[in-house]
Amino acid sequence: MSYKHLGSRNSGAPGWLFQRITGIVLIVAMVGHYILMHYTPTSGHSFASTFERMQNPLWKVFYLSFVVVGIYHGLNGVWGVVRDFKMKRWLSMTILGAMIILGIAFAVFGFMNVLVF
Amino acid sequence: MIHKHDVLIVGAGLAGLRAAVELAGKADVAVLSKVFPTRSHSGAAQGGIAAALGNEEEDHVEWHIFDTVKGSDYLGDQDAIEMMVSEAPEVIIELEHMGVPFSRTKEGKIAQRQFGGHTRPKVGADGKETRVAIQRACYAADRTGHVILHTLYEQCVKHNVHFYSEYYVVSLIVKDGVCRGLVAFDIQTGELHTFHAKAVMFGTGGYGRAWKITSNAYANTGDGVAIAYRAGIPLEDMEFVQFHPTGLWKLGILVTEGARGEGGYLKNKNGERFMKNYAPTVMELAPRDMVTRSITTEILEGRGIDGKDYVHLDLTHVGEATLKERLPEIIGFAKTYVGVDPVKAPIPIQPTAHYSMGGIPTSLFGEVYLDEKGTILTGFYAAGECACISVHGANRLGTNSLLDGVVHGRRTGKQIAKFLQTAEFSELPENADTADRARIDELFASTNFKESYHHIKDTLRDNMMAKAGVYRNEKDLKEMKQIIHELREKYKNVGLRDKSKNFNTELMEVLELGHLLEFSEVVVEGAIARQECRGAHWRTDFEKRDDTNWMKHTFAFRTEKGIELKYKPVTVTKYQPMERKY
Amino acid sequence: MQVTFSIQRYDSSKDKKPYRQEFKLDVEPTDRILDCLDRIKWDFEGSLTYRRSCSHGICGSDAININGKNMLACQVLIQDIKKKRIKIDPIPGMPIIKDLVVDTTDFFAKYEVVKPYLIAKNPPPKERFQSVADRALIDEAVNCILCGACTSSCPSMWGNPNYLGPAAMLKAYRFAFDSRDEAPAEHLEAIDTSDGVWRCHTIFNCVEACPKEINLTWHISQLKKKMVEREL
Amino acid sequence: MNFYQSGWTKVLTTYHRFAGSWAWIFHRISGLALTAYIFMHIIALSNLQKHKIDGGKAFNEEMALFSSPFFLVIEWLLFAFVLYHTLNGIRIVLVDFANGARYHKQLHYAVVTIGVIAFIAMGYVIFSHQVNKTVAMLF
Ligand SMILES: Cc1cc2nc3c(=O)[nH]c(=O)nc-3n(C[C@H](O)[C@H](O)[C@H](O)COP(=O)(O)OP(=O)(O)OC[C@H]3O[C@@H](n4cnc5c(N)ncnc54)[C@H](O)[C@@H]3O)c2cc1C
Ligand code: HEM
Ligand code: SF4
Ligand code: F3S
Ligand code: FES
Repeated sequence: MSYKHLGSRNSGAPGWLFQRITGIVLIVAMVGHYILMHYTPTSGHSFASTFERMQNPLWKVFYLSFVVVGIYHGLNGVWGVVRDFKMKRWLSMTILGAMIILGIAFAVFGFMNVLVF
Repeated sequence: MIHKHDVLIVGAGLAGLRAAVELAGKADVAVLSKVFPTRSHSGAAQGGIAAALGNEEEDHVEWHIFDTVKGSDYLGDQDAIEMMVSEAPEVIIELEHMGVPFSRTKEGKIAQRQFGGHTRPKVGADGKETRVAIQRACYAADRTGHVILHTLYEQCVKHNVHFYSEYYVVSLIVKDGVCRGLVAFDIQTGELHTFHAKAVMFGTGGYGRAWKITSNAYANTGDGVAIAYRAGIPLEDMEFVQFHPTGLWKLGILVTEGARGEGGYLKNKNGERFMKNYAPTVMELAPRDMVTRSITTEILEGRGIDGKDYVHLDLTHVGEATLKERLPEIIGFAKTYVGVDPVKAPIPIQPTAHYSMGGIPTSLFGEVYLDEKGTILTGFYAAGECACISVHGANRLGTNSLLDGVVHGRRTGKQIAKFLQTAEFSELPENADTADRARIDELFASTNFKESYHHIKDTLRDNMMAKAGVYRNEKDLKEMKQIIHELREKYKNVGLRDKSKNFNTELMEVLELGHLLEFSEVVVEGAIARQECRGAHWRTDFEKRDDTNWMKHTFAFRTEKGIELKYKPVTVTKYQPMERKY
Repeated sequence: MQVTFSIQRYDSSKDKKPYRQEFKLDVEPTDRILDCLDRIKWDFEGSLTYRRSCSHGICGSDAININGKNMLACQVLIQDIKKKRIKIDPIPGMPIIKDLVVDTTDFFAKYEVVKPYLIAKNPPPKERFQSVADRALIDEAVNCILCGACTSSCPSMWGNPNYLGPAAMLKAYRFAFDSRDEAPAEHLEAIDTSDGVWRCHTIFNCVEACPKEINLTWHISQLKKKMVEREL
Repeated sequence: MNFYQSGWTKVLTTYHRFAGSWAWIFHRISGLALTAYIFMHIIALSNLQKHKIDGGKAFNEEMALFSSPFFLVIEWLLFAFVLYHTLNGIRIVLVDFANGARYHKQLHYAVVTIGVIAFIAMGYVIFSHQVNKTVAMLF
């Protein structure tokens, strides 16, 4: 006997693994970010210091990857939440589509914040 | 509704499922069970399943045969025993191939442990041969029955066996000496169904529920035995009911003999290992009937702990590591139900009604006998605890009944397959279910709850424990007979409070009570007649076994005038009766 | 000692909605909940319906919800509850047939999905060897009594009833990690879906619920790692 | 047949919540909140894009707003989410890859303990700047 509700067969393994990997990457990023922002309050909260930091390409790379990794991890997480509900396939696919578009849009917007320097 | 299948198997314990696996793919087979298959009581078996594999030490089929014959107090039919024991190794290997996760030896073979009554010869320093305990019980920790039951169910799933789960069988359809099917109701809907088949097999398990303290499940109400009896089939050796020595105090939950196999001691209130007074060579590993009587004697003579009705099973010296590895369930039971950690303190235990040696008489191939002369009822088969072939005689050895279940389940399956090659569907009598329908309708129509069924049941169980238990005598048994008569009268007035057909467990309990009363009478009648002490049947008004008069099986027939007893001689091949000392 | 039992009643053949009924009972601290249910049924309310058989936690019939937690009625004593008011419900997330009896059709259908049997061909004439260490790998998993307490307790299953559930996962583990099984991939395949192992968010309700003290989440984590290995 | 099935929201509120349940609920809430926040954050920072025009004025004004005591409290609470999600994220990874499943409760208590300590410490860091500034202003 086979079960009537068997889901799609594509493996969830990569998504699951990337969620953990991006999570670990985010820990590092978060700790750095927080030390920077709050330990010395001016370093993140004034344009001058931000501008100065952004002259260093390494910081640019750091923020670009932060944006990508953060958005991926967040949206992949939301996608996991969505799949926890039984819903019609078209609905879940629409949500997925919307999420991808949203993700790309915000990633681009976030890039603009960084690349403007 | 009428269903049609080649074969109907009633009971999804080891016997039923093993037969189903045998028949799967060869015939259209359906299994009916009143509980979901994996809930069958075979799953409660803890200690092991016997086979002379010789994985741990030298062993021979011969030795196993001898032990079984001797354990049965020479009432076992020796041809049947020889057959079962010789097939044992093969059947166990087959189970392993199906996936049973047995515990393993260091070399990766199936592990084996000691069990009561299983011995090997040993020549002592004085040149005399004695017998000492042997490791013959294949096990999976203390969950042997559980893993075998689940594996067999898995095989059934694999082979797409059809299950009617939670169907309660109420009667057999027998006409002109041919079994044609059965009547059952679907517990979930209360609907009565008629099943038409070429062959019906019963593997409905034991009848320990008629005693107050029992290791048996609620479901073990001897339905199959009673149903067959009502259909005109005699019952064999019903007076032989095994009391297991070690049930948890008050609850009767089993503490496997494996606990003694791993080295546990029995101690009375003086902290004395009293078994040395009863079975000096094998001590705690004497056969069950002996250990049970020893414990009961200790208790009756006031040497129970604090003078109460229990003694101690002491495992504290066995060591925590061994206990955790080999007896994890026992640790759990003791902690949960009596608040004792066996690693640190002894477990309070008392004998508990455990196994039914008697049942539906069958041939070596599971065919059911209609009388003591060997007339066969066409199309009806039985195996497992509900059947009596008889391999256990007056007393079953531990681990021999799981073996009985799988060996005879398999043999019966093969026999049915052979039968099906030529068998046709016999016509179903008209209105086969009329009587059952009327009975159930009557129960539903009952307007007042005149007699409480559970009160009748409690009275029966209390008295069976006291008067037809470990020790019996004529006076008690006759009183018991009278009590059953009174209870049967009362039973006629039992009604139902639950009038919903949907999953009506009250209806089921009432029908089960009818079965309990039906066969309890047979037990008592057989016990009154058997004037000797043999195995589990111990009469205080007689001194010992009487081989001249009682080397025979009881056959109880249901007649208009009441129970009629006839007898059939025991089959003896090689082993002449001798005194049973350990 | 007097205890109040508040039991959810519902007969699917006639009631529109469940309702509660209360029973006051004099009990011993060492009584099992199952004993109490029996007494209520026998002495007061003949129509109270529940499943049970072995009465010592081995058959898996009587998983019920006591004070919001899934457990076996026969394995819990009054003294374990530590409350004078005991709330009894059927296990959640499964259709109710009557009172405490739920429909387990779906539960067992999910069990069958994972091919719950040893897949192996051409056995040797004697037993297959299995080392003590290999046997130990499945030691916990073979103890499952299919009571359903775990799957019914899983929030992931409540949200998405199609989730195969921890019991089915454990069964997949039981065979995929049995050194004798020749096709672990077949068992793994069945649960490597969006309704399969990936619906487990390590909530551990299943572990709390399991009467056999099986750490299901540990087994599920082994499965997930195996899946990742397979994909990479 | 007419079955009645409890709705999942009802079960979610009536089923006993053990440590693992709480951990999951908070992880989910914090995860979703952080995702929402990351989008807001990107929008908020878009003032940077005007710096070629206004030399960072708009950005500085916004940052001044965020440095007000009210927003500092908000920021502190946001940190609670980040902190919990991070620590519990580590717990999940330990459950998945190490033997954490056998010690999940201990891990949970560790997460809560470390979390509370770090939260208070961060409160000190955030507000000490503010306190210092206020003190400096007064004298
Ligand atoms: C606690 C305990 C421990 C034991 N330990 C051991 C051990 O270690 N070694 C050993 O060898 N033996 C042991 N035994 C004995 C052994 O377990 C049993 O004898 C054996 O399992 C019986 O199997 P069975 O298939 O005959 O019946 P069961 O497993 O009892 O199955 C009976 C089946 O019949 C069905 N049924 C009954 N009546 C009806 C009806 N009216 N309608 C529909 N279906 C019905 C039931 O649903 C069930 O499926 C133990 C027994 C107990 C109680
Ligand atoms: C700081 C380090 C972080 C770590 C270690 C981490 C770790 C994790 C892990 C392991 C999961 C998977 C949970 C599961 O599958 O059950 C997860 C889920 C999630 N994370 Fe993170 N995360 C971090 C930061 C973030 C950030 C910054 C965001 C916001 C953008 C975020 C948003 C989410 C969301 C929405 C989920 C899904 C929640 C769920 O499935 O219940 N995480 N996180
Ligand atoms: S894993 Fe535990 S809770 Fe789940 S079905 Fe098996 S025994 Fe029951
Ligand atoms: S409760 Fe459910 S989410 Fe996973 S850990 Fe257990 S299966
Ligand atoms: S009655 Fe068997 S598990 Fe509770």
